[in-house]
Amino acid sequence: MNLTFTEEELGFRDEIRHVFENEFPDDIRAMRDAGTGISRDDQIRFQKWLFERGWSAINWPVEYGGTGWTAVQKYLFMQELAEVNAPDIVPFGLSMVGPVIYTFGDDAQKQRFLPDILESNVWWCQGYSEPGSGSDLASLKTRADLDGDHFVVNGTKTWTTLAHYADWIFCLVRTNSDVARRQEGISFLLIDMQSPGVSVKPIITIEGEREVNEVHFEDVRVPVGNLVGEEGKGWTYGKVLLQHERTNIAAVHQSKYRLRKLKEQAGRSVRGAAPLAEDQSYMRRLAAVEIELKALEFTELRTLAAVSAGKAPGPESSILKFVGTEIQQAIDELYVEAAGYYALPFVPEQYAPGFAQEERVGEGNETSASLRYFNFRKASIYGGSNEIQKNIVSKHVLGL
Amino acid sequence: MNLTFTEEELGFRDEIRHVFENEFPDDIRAMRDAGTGISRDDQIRFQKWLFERGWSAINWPVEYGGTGWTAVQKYLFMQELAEVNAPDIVPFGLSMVGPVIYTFGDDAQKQRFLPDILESNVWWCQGYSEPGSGSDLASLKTRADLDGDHFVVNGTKTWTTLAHYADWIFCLVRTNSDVARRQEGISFLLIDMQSPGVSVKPIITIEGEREVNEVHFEDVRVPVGNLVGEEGKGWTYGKVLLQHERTNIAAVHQSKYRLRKLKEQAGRSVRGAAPLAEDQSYMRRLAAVEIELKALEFTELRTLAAVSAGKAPGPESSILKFVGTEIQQAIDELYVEAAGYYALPFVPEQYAPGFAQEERVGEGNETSASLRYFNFRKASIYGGSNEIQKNIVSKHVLGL
Amino acid sequence: MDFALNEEQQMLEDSVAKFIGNDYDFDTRQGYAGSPAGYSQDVWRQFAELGWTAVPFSEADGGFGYGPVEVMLLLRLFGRGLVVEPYLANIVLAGGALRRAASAEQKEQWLEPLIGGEIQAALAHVEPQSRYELANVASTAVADGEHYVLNGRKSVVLNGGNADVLLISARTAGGQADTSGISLFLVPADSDKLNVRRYPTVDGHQAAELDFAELRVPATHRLGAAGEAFAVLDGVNDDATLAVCAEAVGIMQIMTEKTVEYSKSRIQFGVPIGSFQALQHRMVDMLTACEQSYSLLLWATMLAADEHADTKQAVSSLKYQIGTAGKKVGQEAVQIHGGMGVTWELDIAHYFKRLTSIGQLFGNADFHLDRLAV
Amino acid sequence: MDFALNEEQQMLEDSVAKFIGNDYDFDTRQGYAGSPAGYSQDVWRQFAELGWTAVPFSEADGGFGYGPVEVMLLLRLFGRGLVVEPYLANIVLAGGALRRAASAEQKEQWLEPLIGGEIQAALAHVEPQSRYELANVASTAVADGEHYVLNGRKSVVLNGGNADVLLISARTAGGQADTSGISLFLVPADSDKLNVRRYPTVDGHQAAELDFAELRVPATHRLGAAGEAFAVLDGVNDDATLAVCAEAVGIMQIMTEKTVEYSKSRIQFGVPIGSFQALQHRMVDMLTACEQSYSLLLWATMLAADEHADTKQAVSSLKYQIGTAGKKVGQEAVQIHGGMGVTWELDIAHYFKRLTSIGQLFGNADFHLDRLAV
Repeated sequence: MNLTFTEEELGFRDEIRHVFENEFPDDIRAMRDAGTGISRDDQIRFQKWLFERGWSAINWPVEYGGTGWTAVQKYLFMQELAEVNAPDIVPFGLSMVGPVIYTFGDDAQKQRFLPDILESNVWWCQGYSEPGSGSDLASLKTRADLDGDHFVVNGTKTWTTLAHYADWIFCLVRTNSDVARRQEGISFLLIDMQSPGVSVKPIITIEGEREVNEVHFEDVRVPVGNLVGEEGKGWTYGKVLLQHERTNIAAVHQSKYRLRKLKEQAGRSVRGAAPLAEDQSYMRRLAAVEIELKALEFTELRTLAAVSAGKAPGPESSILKFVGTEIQQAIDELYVEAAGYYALPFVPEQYAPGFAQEERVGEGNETSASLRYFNFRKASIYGGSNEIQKNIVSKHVLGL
Repeated sequence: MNLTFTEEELGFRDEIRHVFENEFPDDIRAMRDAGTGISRDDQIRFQKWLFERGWSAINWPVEYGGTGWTAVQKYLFMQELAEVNAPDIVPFGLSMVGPVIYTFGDDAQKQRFLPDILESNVWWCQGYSEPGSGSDLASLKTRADLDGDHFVVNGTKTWTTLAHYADWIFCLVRTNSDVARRQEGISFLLIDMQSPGVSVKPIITIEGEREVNEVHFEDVRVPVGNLVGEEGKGWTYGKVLLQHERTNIAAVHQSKYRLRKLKEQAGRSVRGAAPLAEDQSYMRRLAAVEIELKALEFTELRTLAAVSAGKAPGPESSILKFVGTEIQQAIDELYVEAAGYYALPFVPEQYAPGFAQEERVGEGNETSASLRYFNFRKASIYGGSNEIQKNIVSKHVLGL
Repeated sequence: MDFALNEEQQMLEDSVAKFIGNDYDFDTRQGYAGSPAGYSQDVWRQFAELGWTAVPFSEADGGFGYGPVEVMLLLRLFGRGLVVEPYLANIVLAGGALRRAASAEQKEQWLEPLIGGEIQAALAHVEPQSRYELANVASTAVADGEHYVLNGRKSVVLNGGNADVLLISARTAGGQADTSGISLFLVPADSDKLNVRRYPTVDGHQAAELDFAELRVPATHRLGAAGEAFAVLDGVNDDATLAVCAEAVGIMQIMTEKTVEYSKSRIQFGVPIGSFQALQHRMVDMLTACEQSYSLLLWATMLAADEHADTKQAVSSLKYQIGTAGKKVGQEAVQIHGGMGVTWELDIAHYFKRLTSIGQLFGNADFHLDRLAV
Repeated sequence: MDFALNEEQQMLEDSVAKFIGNDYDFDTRQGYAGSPAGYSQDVWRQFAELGWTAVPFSEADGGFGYGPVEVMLLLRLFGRGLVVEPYLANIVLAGGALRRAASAEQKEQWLEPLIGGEIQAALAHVEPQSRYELANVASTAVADGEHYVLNGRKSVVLNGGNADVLLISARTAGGQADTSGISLFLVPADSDKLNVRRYPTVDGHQAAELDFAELRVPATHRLGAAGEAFAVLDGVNDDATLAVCAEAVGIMQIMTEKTVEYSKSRIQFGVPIGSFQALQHRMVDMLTACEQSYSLLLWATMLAADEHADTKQAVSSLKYQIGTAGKKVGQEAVQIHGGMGVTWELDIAHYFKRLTSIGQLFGNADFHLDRLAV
């Protein structure tokens, strides 16, 4: 039992770090540090930059373009990725549909889809939630009826993140309504967003941005060849996705980065006033979050160690998601408290490239704190709300 | 809308205060301030002292010996009572069985029982909970079978507070098992603890004291004349009790007294060290509890105002119990934190009268802090656990 | 000890409730917030006609001689209605300063039209470095003959972009954190050398950044005695804190009501989510937070009405409660609404944002608890 | 980066688990706690025979040369077993001081028999006024020829009533709060002028108050250099904090397990109370608190084993977590057990009391968070 990394691991980290420090696109980091949103093109450029180094799908099997890294290597890579304040990797292709295709897809599907996912040539989005079925996913109503060599899809998906950027969508659809359990009769279908009958309607979220959408399907004809795996097995495949989200599900490295930046900010004095770092009450709050985060880091490391030791992930893995989001939201609150009166100005436009500096409101990015805080309330809601996560732990870990 | 008391109310308070300051038994206050437990005899002496002044049953109707005071007068009386650190009035006779008898009892019962309750000549205890039925009271199993002009009682009651002091016990017993709803077939029966077949077994609680008991009934013969009201209506009568516990259910005045004493204690310096009052973190914690308590005080005042205006108590009344106990427990924690290392010594004997001062451990009563903290964990459990309280508010206030 | 409203108070509350209920639904509010001014001038004139803008002013000043209780009644309902019209900025902040410090002439020139709804005003006091320290003023005013020359910056001036006149605090003496030496000046918005950068706030209201260099103000535009403005600002700050807390209580109450209603209608797993005990207990906690907050609001408001010595302690207690309980109620309301709770389309998100702003105004929870922890 | 135990560590853990499982059920423990000494001398001898008393000592000192990791393995399981034998007082506190400061002769005279289980010892450092300030020592020791003369009081000396020898800290120089000028002395329990007031503690352990006036101690009984004892006490205090946190994690884990089991068997309203979602989510929070606390325990212990520069920060982080999460888990376990949870008869109450004691030992949560909030 020890904390030290091996020589090899340290060498590996140094190589990665060297590349990030010397080759990572300066303009992308600058946009991130300035709080500027990342455009579709810049996001793709970032992911292609990773691909060119073989780092776009670190968890994939080597034969499909993965790395074959150990759990510790993946941990160190994610750490270095966070240290350059890199954008999140859009998960829908690389972390979600990719693994489903190489696990359950046929060779044709693998050859057709995997390379473009790996290279970020094709932007994917996820069609799971529906207006009537949020936490209760199995109640989904979108139908896919077989008609010759096509499925005809009708229904509505919602909360579809960046659907307005997407080329393709993977959906859970009902191919059979005459089933005993609602989880049966659901299939996993790949749909070209360009297909006639697909329409995308924006949903503006609390902070005023278009991030999610409603996607409508009206008599959309989808070749049967786009069905992944067996008809009616979609529910099982959908759940397998979750396995592939383990690494970084808790966003530990990003949270560590944000806390460190916050401490630096709190240490700076504004126009002769005492720095926030001299406010004991605030620093106690910050320290308490830092402790919780350190605990989460080791809870995640214990999980990774268990997994790489071939054991099934223990109970600790189940709590990574809800503790991780609680900590991210606690950090958001700390940024809002630090902003004080500057939590009020609503000036998102000033974080766009080329905004006139003299027109900027507030020190640094402090006016972005409340927007992030508002937007990230979603983190405890989507991807299985924290209530659902606790139900899962209660049932499958505590046996209640 | 104003905070000021009328001249009459202030005059009333001053009279009460004058009596407490000049006539309240010094030795009883001294025992309370020293943290000494109050003996059965002293408890009775205290309650008789109240009776002699017409103050033993302030909520009773005047015809039975009550005061006819307004809500504000009762509030001011409870405040002055707390200001002399008076013992709690044992509720089983004066607050519980008394009101049931004058509301549902026959004249014979009123004449037989009420005067001795009012004068504290007879000590009552409460027979509700059973080993199998805690929160789920209606599942009680103690049977009372009619046999001529007697009921024959068999069963076990538990958590019976001070049953080993009691002369009489009032019980909810099942007189009819053949009922549609479990709440039916339950009767309200008065039982002389001296009756053959009644046995009392101590339950030692977490802090090491005998406060509660198990009471066993084996073929105990109880005259039918001891049945209060109608056979099978006991559940209704039992619930009526709760109405009579409104005043002081939240123990606001005692909590205010304890917080003030704690602040005085925190202000004192021990052997040249900085007083605890200079510890900002501790004082923040104390201030937060004080705010919650001030809020509760006004929540209770709003309830009293609504009641005395003839309105049914609003939602605010339902939360008095669980917020009140949470605050009492928070104050207990503050005392334990203040004691520091002196939360450890287990020396209850030193709070008994006549204990040798030179043998005492710790400053003042600090070694009693953890004992009170342990004992008072019961406050959120008994009398309808705080979970049950929240179920009630959810159902009857929120309509969920 | 009386919690009942008198007849006038009851009439006032009824009329505000009627307005919110009949003329101010959420879509209407969103329309006003999205308009160029960020509020409805018609509605503001209506407030004046109804006399609501006259509530906290003495009859000598052309008001009704009402006080903190009546302002609380208004603001709690403005919270429920999520009203964006700048009552706080005009009446409580700017009006409160004029009421306390202005001369008869100044009142005639500025307070009368303000009460009449003819002009807009704003109090410009907070600065980038001052955070919640009321006495921390770096802006300076130097006497120069019949004028003062002002230099400095002001932060997040509520209603600053709409104001016809700005009440600017600046230091005529003393060090940056001294309570003495602060003065207040009336500055028309169109003054030369005054730069106003207006912007909307996250809660649908309006604010602005001010900066001014070598701004010349006639000495006759000074409000009250030179260097004595702190007491004025301190009193106004307490009034404003009470006002936003009343608004917050109204918001907390309606968010709790709407969350309970939603939980009865939202079906998941074949049952309303309101049937899940974990959510039931959390909604009970929301209700409890509302009741406790409302109790503190009544306590603090009645103390303020009596000008009681404990008023400051009560105001800090209340603001701490609103900062903590308000955050909790807001976050729970959003969480229990699920995805819908984070959409622009639903009012819940906008109540949540307003609560968040109020949490940062006039001292956050930590600031006020520190003031009490002595 | 490796969380696995090596072979020796695994054997150690297995043997302790075996002892707790087979020879130390709750009734047995209650018997030992209620006995005159407050623990079992036989069990203590057994600990010595099994080598557990030798764990943290170097081979040169007659130990196994193990460290913080092995002590953690022992103490976490002692927590599960609610062990009352004075391992903390003898081995971690007194033994830790001897290990660091004693001369070869002193080790031969005191440490060897301590490791051998032949004598009992106690560290007497805390004083009535010192609270958690390690350097606050008012007791004095004045050199007088070949002796020191000690005057002062010591508070809540763990195992003080059973100790054959007491390690008493006293000030030979400096002011009451100075880190320099503190010295440690070996004082046999039967010394003249040493008054020992023994008592049980609320958690079933034993402690004592000491006072001494004109107590004469041979200079040869001084531990280490005069005035240099603070570093020794500081190191011992960190070890002891880690040890009680390991014990607390064991207690939190078993309380959570027992609560979950109880909720499956306790029937109310015709169903197990574990079927109520509000309780389910609270038990998930208990599990989470255990997992997070265990993670910090591993982090801090491994840093200490490496004598890493961040060890102090980690120890304070861990003690804060145990102070807060431990209180939460303990209170929830009692609450969910209902009336049974507050009875002397059930082990839950005694786990709760031990967790409460640990919360107050070596600095409470506030104290340690303040150390980190800089």
